Amino acid sequence: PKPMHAEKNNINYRLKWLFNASVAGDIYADEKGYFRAEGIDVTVKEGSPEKNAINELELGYADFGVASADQVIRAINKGADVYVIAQLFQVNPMQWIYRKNSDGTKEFEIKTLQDLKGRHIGITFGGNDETIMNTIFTLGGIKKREVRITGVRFDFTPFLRKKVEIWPVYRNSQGVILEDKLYREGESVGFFNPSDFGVNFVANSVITSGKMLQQHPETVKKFLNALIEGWDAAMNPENEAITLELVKEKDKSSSSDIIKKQIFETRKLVKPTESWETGKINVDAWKQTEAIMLKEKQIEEPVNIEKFLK
Amino acid sequence: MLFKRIFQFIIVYFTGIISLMIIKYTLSLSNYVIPGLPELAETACDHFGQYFFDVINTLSVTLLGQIISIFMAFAVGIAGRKSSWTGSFIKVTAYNIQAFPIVALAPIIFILLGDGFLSRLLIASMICYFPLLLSVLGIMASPVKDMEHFYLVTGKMRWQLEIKIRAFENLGKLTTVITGSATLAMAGTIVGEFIAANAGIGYSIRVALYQSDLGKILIALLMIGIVISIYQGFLETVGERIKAKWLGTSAESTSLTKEV
Amino acid sequence: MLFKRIFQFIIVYFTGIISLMIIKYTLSLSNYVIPGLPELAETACDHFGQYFFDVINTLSVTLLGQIISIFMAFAVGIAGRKSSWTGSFIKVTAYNIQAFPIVALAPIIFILLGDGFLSRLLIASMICYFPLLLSVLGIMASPVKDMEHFYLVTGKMRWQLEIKIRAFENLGKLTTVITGSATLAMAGTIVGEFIAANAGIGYSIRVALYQSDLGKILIALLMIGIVISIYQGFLETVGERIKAKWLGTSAESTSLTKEV
Amino acid sequence: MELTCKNLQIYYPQSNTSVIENLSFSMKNPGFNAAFGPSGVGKTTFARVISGLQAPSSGEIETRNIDRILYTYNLERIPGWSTIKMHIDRVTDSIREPLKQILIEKFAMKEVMHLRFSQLSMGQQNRINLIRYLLQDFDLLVMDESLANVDEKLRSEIILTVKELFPDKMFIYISHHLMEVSRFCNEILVFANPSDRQRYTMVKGLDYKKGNINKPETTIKQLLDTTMLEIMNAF
Amino acid sequence: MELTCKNLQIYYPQSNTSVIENLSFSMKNPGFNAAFGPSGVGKTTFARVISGLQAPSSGEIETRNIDRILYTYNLERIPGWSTIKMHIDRVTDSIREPLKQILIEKFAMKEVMHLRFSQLSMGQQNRINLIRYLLQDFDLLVMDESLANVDEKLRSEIILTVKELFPDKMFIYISHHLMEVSRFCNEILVFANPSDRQRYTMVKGLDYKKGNINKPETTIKQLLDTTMLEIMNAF
Ligand SMILES: Nc1ncnc2c1ncn2[C@@H]1O[C@H](COP(=O)(O)OP(=O)(O)OP(=O)(O)O)[C@@H](O)[C@H]1O
Ligand SMILES: Nc1ncnc2c1ncn2[C@@H]1O[C@H](COP(=O)(O)OP(=O)(O)OP(=O)(O)O)[C@@H](O)[C@H]1O
Ligand SMILES: Cc1ncc(C[n+]2csc(CCO)c2C)c(N)n1
Ligand SMILES: [Mg+2]
Ligand SMILES: [Mg+2]
Repeated sequence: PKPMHAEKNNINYRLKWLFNASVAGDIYADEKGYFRAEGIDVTVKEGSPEKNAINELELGYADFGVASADQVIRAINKGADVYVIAQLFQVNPMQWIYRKNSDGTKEFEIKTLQDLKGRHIGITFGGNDETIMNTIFTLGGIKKREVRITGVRFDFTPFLRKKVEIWPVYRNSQGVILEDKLYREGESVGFFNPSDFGVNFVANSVITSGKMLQQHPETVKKFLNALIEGWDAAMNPENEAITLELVKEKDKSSSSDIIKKQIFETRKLVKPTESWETGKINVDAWKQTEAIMLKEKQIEEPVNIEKFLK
Repeated sequence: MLFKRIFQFIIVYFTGIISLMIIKYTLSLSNYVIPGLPELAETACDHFGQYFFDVINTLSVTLLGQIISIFMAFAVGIAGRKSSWTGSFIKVTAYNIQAFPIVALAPIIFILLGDGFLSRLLIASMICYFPLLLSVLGIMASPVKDMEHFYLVTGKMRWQLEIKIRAFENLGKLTTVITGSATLAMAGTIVGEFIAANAGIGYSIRVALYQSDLGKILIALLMIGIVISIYQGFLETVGERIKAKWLGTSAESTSLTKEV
Repeated sequence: MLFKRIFQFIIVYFTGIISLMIIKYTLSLSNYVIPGLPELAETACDHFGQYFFDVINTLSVTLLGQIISIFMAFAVGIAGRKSSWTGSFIKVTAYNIQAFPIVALAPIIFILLGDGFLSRLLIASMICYFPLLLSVLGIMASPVKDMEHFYLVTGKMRWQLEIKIRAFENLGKLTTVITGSATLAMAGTIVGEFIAANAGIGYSIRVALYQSDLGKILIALLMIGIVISIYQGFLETVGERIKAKWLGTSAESTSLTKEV
Repeated sequence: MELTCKNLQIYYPQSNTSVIENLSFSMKNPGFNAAFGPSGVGKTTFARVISGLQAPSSGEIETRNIDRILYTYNLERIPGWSTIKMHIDRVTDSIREPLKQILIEKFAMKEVMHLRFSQLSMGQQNRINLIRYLLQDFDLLVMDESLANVDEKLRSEIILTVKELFPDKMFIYISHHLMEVSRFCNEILVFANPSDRQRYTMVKGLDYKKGNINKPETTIKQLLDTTMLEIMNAF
Repeated sequence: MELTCKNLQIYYPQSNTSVIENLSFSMKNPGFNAAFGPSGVGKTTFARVISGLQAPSSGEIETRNIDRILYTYNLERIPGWSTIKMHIDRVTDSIREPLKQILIEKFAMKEVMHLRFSQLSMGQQNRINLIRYLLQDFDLLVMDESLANVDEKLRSEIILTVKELFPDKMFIYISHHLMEVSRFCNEILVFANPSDRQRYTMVKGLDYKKGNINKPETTIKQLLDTTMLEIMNAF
């Protein structure tokens, strides 16, 4: 069909997670009127594990959304009309928390992959942390029987009760909360970050449909401008007080202290360096992600993901 | 009556809290596994108001969900009461839809209905409706021969009458089940909110869970318990009124002719 | 009988699939949102065996869970049948525990029981038990005056007898409810697995859900439906046997004295 | 109008003997007939079979000019959600309104029509149940101990009223009152216990109607005694 | 042994008039007594009140040497999970085993003891229910139409048997059979309709026992007629 180049004004934007500091930029852009300034009317909708932005794009419930790279690649593999227009997190927030003094005396830290051996590790079966950890195991030459693996649910009790030593968390949300809780009880924690070991599995990215790109390229541009502007502003340390207030408004049940720390951690994921261009798509990381998924048999054939990165 | 209910709930609740505390102190678990009483009190102060309104929000959906499931249960129960092929087909359909856990159906529900109020309502109704259906089916499928005989032999039996007779003869059972199903509707709404909503106490519980904050969950449970006690007390009163009206006895008259 | 059940389920299932396909093709959705028939067939071939064993695994927990909840429901229903303070206290306790959605109780369950089989079983039982309780309570709380009179006035009434009489008079209702509760026990187990286990079909559904693989979910639902049809058919047969035995009628005799 | 049974045979699988054994009889013309016999002999079973509620084991039932057969028994209940007055009103065609008034009056139910069924005495329950059947379309009404819990005086009154109001209907009245059956019924099918040689006998009753109690008292007594004796011999 | 009521008053809120109005009477000594009266007059209500199942609105009930009062009525059912034989066995003390055998025999229930309650005819249900009450400990047994669905011959037989086997118990027999009540009962409390001047009359019955049917037939007839007339006048 002929491109229409028409404006689309009522826009739904489906996030991947609940309103909290990990979506600070999205909230910022919305609340500070950046979308309105671009002349578009955007409704930012909260996400959750059960919601799937890619489905919503296709069904027309959403026009933009946030999805993780594995979701995107799997969807493309199955013929979904999805394009990536920005990569929010340069570093995957999916990391593993552990106690540094887990056995009470000896300081423990994961410095090399070999340190994982003999440890009790939590994995969300079917989740992308499983794929990532499997890649780590392959990389470190660790056999499945050299570690103990436990399936993970959404609650942390097994970790809190020291049943499981190394537990997957979103570094910038639950990671902060857990770190804080344990710190209060006099325990210090470390985080195992796969990207420190060369595994760059891409996480949250902004997506839209091919149809949208074709029919409303202007709208896409405006949306992206406003969004990146929002994230830039939210991540700017000078705006910390404003960001904090905006997030607190949406996430009433977290204390300011926690939110402040979450913003700090989020900033490290969005802007690994001071000069990093916010939202930049790391094509190599995407290719690596695709390669990992292919190897882990998550997809049957290559999708050439680079073609879907705009 | 109502106060008795709330009082009984409070006893249950605090027994639960005390057991948790005993577990906490005997296993010497830290505050992040099971919060101590001071932490609990603090959480209560901070979130009491918010959770109260959340529960009220949930209750509004519960109400609607329960009404819908009562209608659904009666519709299916009535349609499925005969042992004919259609009857058993309706039953099988009703059973099978339920056999699929909501969590598995949720993606399909979202695909068809999008998120928001409708999905939340649907999930609530589905969880509440099936147990109701079971009871309604049980009641609707048992003939009351000594009452139905006349209508059958004189050709006056219509399905509405059959249902009325069976419902009437099992009025006590039905009111118990409907009152009890309030709890199910509440649980269903909360599950729905947990999965699909961005409001209500279920949503707040999910947030608390993501934060691994047992204290908040315990306070939320307290609020749920109190509100549901009140709601159920209300339903019970209504049930008694209806019973008294249908049976033609007033509270006064039953006490006068009471069995000794 | 059994084949009829399975056949009816298959009809329901394929009606569902066809509706999904109609949605898929009218909205021209990709295979990611709703898999096409070839993809479904492929998924079926790949995972049929695995899911079958998963469902059997789930069924084993279901069985145990159902037995436990039947016992619990009868115990509480019997203990709570009187309108005394204790009776109503037991009822309130039973109600309130249910009002808390399993998902909110889950952390507490895990703290107390650890994860694994026991939690899975407990969650299954809790979900199955409450609807059962409702019915049992309704039945146990209604006196059968014309039968109980003799035992009451002669001082021969014991609680076991009272229960036996009420159960006997409501045998049809009870078997309907117990058979129907198989579905609930299954759903409960699946929810439990979804939350807590690393085995069973609920676990497989969770994995499929993480991968947004509706195809796998649909195949899992098919397996669940078939297995539960068989299980329920089995329960129904057992129920008929028990009924025939208790009522002292054989299939043969009822057909000879049948109403025309 | 005719009801004929040929070689009727009914047995229950739990029983070793037949309840009804090779019963053949015929009742002709409208009127107040009876089935009489000791308790447990099979009257209810017989009544349900001829009313089509239960299938006979073998044998035939033939009717001529009898299209609607109703069976009523003394344990029936009327739903309790409204007063019996409302129930009776609902199931009565408006053309039978006058008949309804007469029945309520004659059955001495006027005072209690505002009550619910469960609030009635047993005899009142009997009567209201019979009233609603009498207000229906029927050719043959089988009354299985329908007046068992009503006092004798009122029962006679009721029977006479029914006979007067429904001269062209057939009734089969099942009762354990020998004198009443002898006095008011026309054809009496007497059931005897299986041990007797002849299990079924048809006895002619006095068939009293409201008009004809003008014979001298002693004649009546004698006639009655003869009939009762005849029945007791068949019994 | 004595049962006395003083100014007993019972009303139902739905009724405009009292069911029992200022009833005072006394029954002394063991024996087979009766409550008799038209349907709906309040016999069942009265029986339930003196049995302690229902509270009177006012008035007093006094008993002397009567500790256990049992009330039984014709609509009771026996659970269906086993045969009536097993039920009767379960509720009977072993010392009453011989009595049980006699009752089953005399009540003509021997043939059907292998059936379940729901498989019995109405009269059989009446009889088995009465049997189980007779096998219990009691001083006063109130039988509310307990034999309503049994045939007359067997009923007489049963009443005579009961009188013979339980000479030192008190019975209050409620029945609509005027002749039977007159013949077999001792003290008969006759209830009249509220419109009558005198609502309650105590009439002396013939109190027949198994032994004393040795008076000439005509004397008996005459005596019976007198008693029946007396009752009908009170009625
Ligand atoms: N629960 C009730 N509410 C109102 N009225 C009632 C109730 N129970 C009984 N009555 C009335 O009280 C009166 C007496 O009833 P009762 O059953 O005692 O009569 P009865 O003498 O036993 O009659 P029958 O011989 O017909 O059994 C009846 O007119 C009846 O309608
Ligand atoms: N379902 C059944 N199974 C076995 N036997 C039965 C069944 N129903 C009835 N009977 C037997 O059949 C016989 C006749 O029963 P029926 O009820 O017809 O007697 P009836 O003449 O009406 O007696 P009554 O005057 O006591 O009511 C009885 O001996 C009874 O035990
Ligand atoms: C958390 C939670 N989920 C479900 C129920 C109750 N329930 C009744 S039927 C059914 C099956 C639907 O999957 C469920 C789950 C509950 N009480 N708590
Ligand atoms: Mg009979
Ligand atoms: Mg009575």
